[in-house]
Amino acid sequence: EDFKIGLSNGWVGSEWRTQMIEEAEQAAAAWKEKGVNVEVVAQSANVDVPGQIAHVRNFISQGVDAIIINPNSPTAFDPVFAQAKEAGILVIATDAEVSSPDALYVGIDQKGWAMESAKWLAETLEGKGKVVAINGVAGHPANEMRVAGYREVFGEHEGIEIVNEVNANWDQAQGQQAMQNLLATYPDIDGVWVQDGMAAGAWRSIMDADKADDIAATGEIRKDFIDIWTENDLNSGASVNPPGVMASALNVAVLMLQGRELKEPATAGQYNNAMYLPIPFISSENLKEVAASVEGKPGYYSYTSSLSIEDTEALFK
Amino acid sequence: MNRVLEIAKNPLLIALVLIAALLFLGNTLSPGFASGGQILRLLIVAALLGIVAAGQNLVILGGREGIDLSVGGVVSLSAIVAGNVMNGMDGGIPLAILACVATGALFGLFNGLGVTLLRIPPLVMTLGMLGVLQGLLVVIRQGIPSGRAAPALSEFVTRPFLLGLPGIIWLWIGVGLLMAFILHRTVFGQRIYAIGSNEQAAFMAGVPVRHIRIALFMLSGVFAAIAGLCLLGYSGSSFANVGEQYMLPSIIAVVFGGTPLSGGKGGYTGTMAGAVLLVVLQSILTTINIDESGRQMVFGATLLVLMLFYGRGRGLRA
Amino acid sequence: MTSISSPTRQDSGRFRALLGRFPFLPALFILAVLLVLNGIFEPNSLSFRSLTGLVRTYLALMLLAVAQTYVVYAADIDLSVGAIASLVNVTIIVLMQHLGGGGLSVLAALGIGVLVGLACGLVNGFVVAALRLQAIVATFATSIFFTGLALVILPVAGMPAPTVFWRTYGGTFFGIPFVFYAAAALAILLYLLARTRLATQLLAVGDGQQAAFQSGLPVTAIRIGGYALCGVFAALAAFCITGDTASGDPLVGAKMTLFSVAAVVLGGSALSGGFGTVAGSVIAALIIGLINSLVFFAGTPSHWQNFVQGLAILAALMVGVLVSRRGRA
Amino acid sequence: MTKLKLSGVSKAYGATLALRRGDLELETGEVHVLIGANGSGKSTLCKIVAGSVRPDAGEVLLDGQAVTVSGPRAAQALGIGIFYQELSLADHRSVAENICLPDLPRKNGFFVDHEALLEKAGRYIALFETVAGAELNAETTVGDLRADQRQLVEIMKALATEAPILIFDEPTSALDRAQVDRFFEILRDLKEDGRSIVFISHRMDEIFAIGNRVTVIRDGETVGTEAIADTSPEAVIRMMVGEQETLASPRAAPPSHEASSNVALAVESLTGAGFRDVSFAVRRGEILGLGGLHGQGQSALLKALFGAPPARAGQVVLNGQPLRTESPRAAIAQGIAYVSGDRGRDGIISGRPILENVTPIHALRNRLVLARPGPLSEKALPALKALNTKFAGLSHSIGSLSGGNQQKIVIARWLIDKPDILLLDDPTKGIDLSAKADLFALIRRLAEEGLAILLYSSEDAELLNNADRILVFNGGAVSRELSGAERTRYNLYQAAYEAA
Ligand SMILES: Nc1ncnc2c1ncn2[C@@H]1O[C@H](COP(=O)(O)OP(=O)(O)OP(=O)(O)O)[C@@H](O)[C@H]1O
Ligand SMILES: Nc1ncnc2c1ncn2[C@@H]1O[C@H](COP(=O)(O)OP(=O)(O)OP(=O)(O)O)[C@@H](O)[C@H]1O
Ligand SMILES: [Mg+2]
Ligand SMILES: [Mg+2]
Repeated sequence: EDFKIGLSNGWVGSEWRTQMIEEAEQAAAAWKEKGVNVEVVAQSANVDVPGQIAHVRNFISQGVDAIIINPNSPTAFDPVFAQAKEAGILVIATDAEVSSPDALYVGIDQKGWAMESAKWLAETLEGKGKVVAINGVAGHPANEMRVAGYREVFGEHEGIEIVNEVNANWDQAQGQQAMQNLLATYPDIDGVWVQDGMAAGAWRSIMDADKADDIAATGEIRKDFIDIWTENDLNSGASVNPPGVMASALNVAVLMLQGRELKEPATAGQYNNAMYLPIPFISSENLKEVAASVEGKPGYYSYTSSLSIEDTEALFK
Repeated sequence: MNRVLEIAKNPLLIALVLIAALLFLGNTLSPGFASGGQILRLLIVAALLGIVAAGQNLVILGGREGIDLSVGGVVSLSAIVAGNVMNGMDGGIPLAILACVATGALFGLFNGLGVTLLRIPPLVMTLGMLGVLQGLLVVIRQGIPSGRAAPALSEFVTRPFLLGLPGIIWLWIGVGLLMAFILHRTVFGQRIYAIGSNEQAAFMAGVPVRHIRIALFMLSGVFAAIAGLCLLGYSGSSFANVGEQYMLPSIIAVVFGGTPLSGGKGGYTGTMAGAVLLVVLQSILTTINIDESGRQMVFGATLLVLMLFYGRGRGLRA
Repeated sequence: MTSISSPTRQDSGRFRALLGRFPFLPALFILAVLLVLNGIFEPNSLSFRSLTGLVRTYLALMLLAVAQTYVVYAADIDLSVGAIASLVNVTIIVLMQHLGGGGLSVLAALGIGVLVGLACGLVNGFVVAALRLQAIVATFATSIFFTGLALVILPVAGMPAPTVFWRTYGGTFFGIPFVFYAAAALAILLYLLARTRLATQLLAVGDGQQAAFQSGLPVTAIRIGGYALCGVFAALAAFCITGDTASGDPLVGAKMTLFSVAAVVLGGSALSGGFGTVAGSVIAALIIGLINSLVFFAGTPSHWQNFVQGLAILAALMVGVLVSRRGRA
Repeated sequence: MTKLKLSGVSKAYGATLALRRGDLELETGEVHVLIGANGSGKSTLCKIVAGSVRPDAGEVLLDGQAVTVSGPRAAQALGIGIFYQELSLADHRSVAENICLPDLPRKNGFFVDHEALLEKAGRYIALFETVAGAELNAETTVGDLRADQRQLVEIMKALATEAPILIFDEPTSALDRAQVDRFFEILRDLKEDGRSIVFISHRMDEIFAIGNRVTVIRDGETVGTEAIADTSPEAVIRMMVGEQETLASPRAAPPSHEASSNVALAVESLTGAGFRDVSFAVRRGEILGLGGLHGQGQSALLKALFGAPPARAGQVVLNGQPLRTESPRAAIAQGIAYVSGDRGRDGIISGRPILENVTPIHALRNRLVLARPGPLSEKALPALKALNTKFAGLSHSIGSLSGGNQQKIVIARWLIDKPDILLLDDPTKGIDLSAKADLFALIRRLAEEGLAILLYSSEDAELLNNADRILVFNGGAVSRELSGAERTRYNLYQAAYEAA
């Protein structure tokens, strides 16, 4: 069997994205042993939304069997996905959900992802305290889902007060600056909810201010942060959005192309087209194992996990 | 009266007054904002921006619509190169500095050659170069061992170094003195102003116009690269697009410092104040608890209002 | 007054004259080459459907490039076009939703969308021309403001467009896709605009503000006019984005601003003002799109793609500048 | 009948009082000449009338009515048209569009009426058909035109306003004799027509050829008005300079330097853009004049010797050594100096201190790295003094000086380290009469000190009075050499017009 699968990534501004593509390419190679030839063609560059729509159109022109996309917008692809479907192409979105009924989402639940770490924070603070949040890009769907997630959790805890929420655009240095400003104006905060690479920045400011012992804050999954976490024994916890999600999506795609059917149809999420993958969690309890698993990797390497071919097959009839 | 007006129009003075006013406002809105430690930390952030803006300032002074949009890319690239070279070890710092300076100078040279030999407008050349740099970042990130800053570098940037001030602030003061010396006490500086205000006349007076313009772009690259190195020290590890946030702010700092984008006029002292002003403004906005949409609207509007104080274009009717 | 001239100089003189009249010729040539190369690497990319898709996707950037061109005519620049497009995009989406999504509500929303674009253009014109702030920094500031406004109107990307709207944009009438009608209408509109007094006056202002003022031109009003035109075309671009994406996104246009500037240059217009054509910008928008696809079709490994695209666009920009300069040097 | 009356008009730019008390009475149907030294405020006065400068005080009466000219548009509405000294053309627009720019003919409200545009422009282009050169037609892009043609377009643009009051601020500075003659014919017609015309020129012959009355401005103040018929050039000059000094009378034929046959610069078959096959030699102490009509290669030759841009073929020998002229920088290093008449473009570094404007050549020739104001001032002051430059302080911006004094700064920069060869490319363009006299005295002194000097001037009198020999250029080549007693206006014209 031969399948041609197109991978589209519309932003190369983070190492997580490049790792995502690499893992997907490795997953494709793994199918060879099963006697399935999976050829991947990837488009990965900084583009705007129309530019990524063009990615999809290019795949249609090439006549791929499936498209796996990490979309720059949740809703903008509805018309072009409809065209892909007309052309008989399977479309799977990963990392960010899409509204199109013609596509499937295979990835983590961003809201659930935020809720996990928010729960950890709330529990660590024993249900009370002042908390600040440092978010990604305002208006970005993944960011807004995450915001909704932590707000829901903190809302359930009477004693937790969100004193300020700021945006640092998923930029580590901006996260560090934002934290610095927040520490100056709210010297008595107890917890910080911060996402992704910004967590490393925020922690740096916390440590600079010698408050590492007084503040609990969420963390992230890059190796260089995990090292710092281990070395300094930080009071942190991190939900994992593994870059392997695209690899998982690829495995799902191949099985679907083979004509297999899911045991449970993908109907989760706000658009009823999602199949959620498990969200690993890193806390002091399993930090050692995590650190061991990323040993020897470069600093930008993110702790990852993905569905193996066997795991994936288990989801199918 | 006239003299008073003249002094009141001094961009440096305007910036200093505005900074004081903003600090006061910030402290009123959120007590603790203007504490000594916080001001020092703001200065660290301003120093990073200010060092990038030094190069930007030179390129803008050189006229012919000089502008360098590629600084952000160079900052990112240099942070990654530096992280890669020093790899978390103090011993690697000298080599990392060399590597950064070389990287910055190289891309500055490309910009300079495009602008002078091919006469591509700087905005276009450096915008194109930014695209190339962003692509290059993706390429070279494949398989680099690590991006950790050396401990000494981080200490230098974030910890008190001399008289309670972190090393990076001393570095920035040094950059300020160097810039003042270059611009006001060297023939090179006079030539920068000369090509900025009348390139043709400068050429006829034997000024090596191209060489100087190339040198300006190279200096811009070098300053951006040094900032990238310091940014690595600030954030501890290098990561993609770390410098993206410096592109337009570095230009605004220059404008707030009283150097018009048309070149040939202005200096660096104002730019330093402009950088501080911008950083203080941004940090006040972070600490005020409003929606991001509100913050952006206030930020945009405030920038516009502040610009009214600075070098508005002359009226058409004299 | 005998003029010294040799045959070769006359040839290059004719070439220059041709370029002076049609500064977009080099861009057109690059476009043709890119189309051929795309066709070689992926024959399907020249199919009618693919070409339709290309126009459908890049009509927005074409319009945005046109918008940028009018301000560049007068030696100004607008770094807020992308933000204006985003703002109009969310405004019309929200309006269409609120008004029920019928045909009439769509038209009403579009009308208001144009007005929003116009208003943004007037704000830019006011701060740049009337308040005399420097265009690059002032429009950067307004872009931040407009983005904030867009976030107020639609805090998170989403909210679908009414079906009638995007089905029309993506649809086919009498066998011809809608976007080709739109492109034809655009061509006529641009042709007419090129003959207006405003176009000539913008170019004259771009040649020298002081001279234009002393000639008795209402320079401030003309520059504001350029920004207003820019705002309106940014709104039209937003319609195309909305048509192609069928949804609202407060950040959708952000990345398009710098591409619009690149397109203007690539199309042979001078950033220093006074010289250029909108046709060149339109062609250049397609070139940017085709470069991106070519890099992919040519089989570039994924982590090299951004770099190769960056190099190709830089090279195209250089060619655009170098060749167009011969037309007016 | 008084058409326009200005009384007590004043204008200050920052600390510079450009115009203290401008008075002017313009009659219907006259050509009223305005004359005054550089920086005396003529252009400022004109711009006030034309609305592009806002006066600080004073009154403007039009047909006896007090009016406020709130801007150039308002001026046009009031019937005032102007030719700007520094021109107001859009380089990338066509001649026709430029001529009609103030009021583009409209069609259907928004559109340019192309036929009407061409028709209207055509009328004005036709006026200068015989003298403008074939390239100048309605569709030509203005940027492709020569300086004199551009000046003609600006004239057409002023005429096209059809305004009852027309102001011409040095409209003839780049025109050749034939063009000036044609322009004067047109002015006479306009006068017949009952238009009121203000005319500014630094050329005395022109003033007496066309003017009805003359108003003299000195240091921003109107000194007086005389009927041309009742006055003489000497009287006008006396009014211009005041009582302080009497002008040196034009020098009689200068002494010849045949004796010192010490060749400084020898040019052999030099060919470049705008000139071809030029050969000559200049001796130390000699002033070699370059004459002829405009744009016949004189400026291009001088620029080529200076390396901006270098010639394409031929040889130049300086003091027995081949001269490398790849760039001005190289030329300067080898002892060549070049003064351009176009100081705004080639000379002054605007917005910078006077000191920086005087010292760039010194810094270059001495390979200075540091710019120390003290030592540099010591070098600059004597050079400035030699030219009687008026300035308040070395740290003041060069923009605070009048045009003539700016030009002196540009010349002074070559006097700190003496060059071997001085190339003067119409150095007195726009310089007032007394400054001119000073300048030529200095040039002669420099020659006597052993410099070889090449002088191109657009004013015949200047050449005839100051050059020891004159090479007459025609069509890019030297058509004749005049020396000794041959140097007469008649010979000059004859050689210049021979083939043209
Ligand atoms: N022929 C010319 N006439 C007028 N201006 C010129 C000419 N050639 C160049 N210029 C102007 O001067 C600028 C610089 O010229 P050029 O590059 O030759 O100097 P340079 O190479 O730096 O000097 P050098 O070779 O002495 O070191 C050009 O960009 C242009 O604006
Ligand atoms: N825009 C300006 N800014 C500052 N000073 C100016 C400006 N325009 C003119 N001046 C000054 O005003 C004075 C009068 O200038 P003006 O141009 O009216 O002289 P002019 O009589 O036309 O001289 P010229 O014969 O050289 O053309 C000069 O000292 C000049 O330096
Ligand atoms: Mg004048
Ligand atoms: Mg003059």
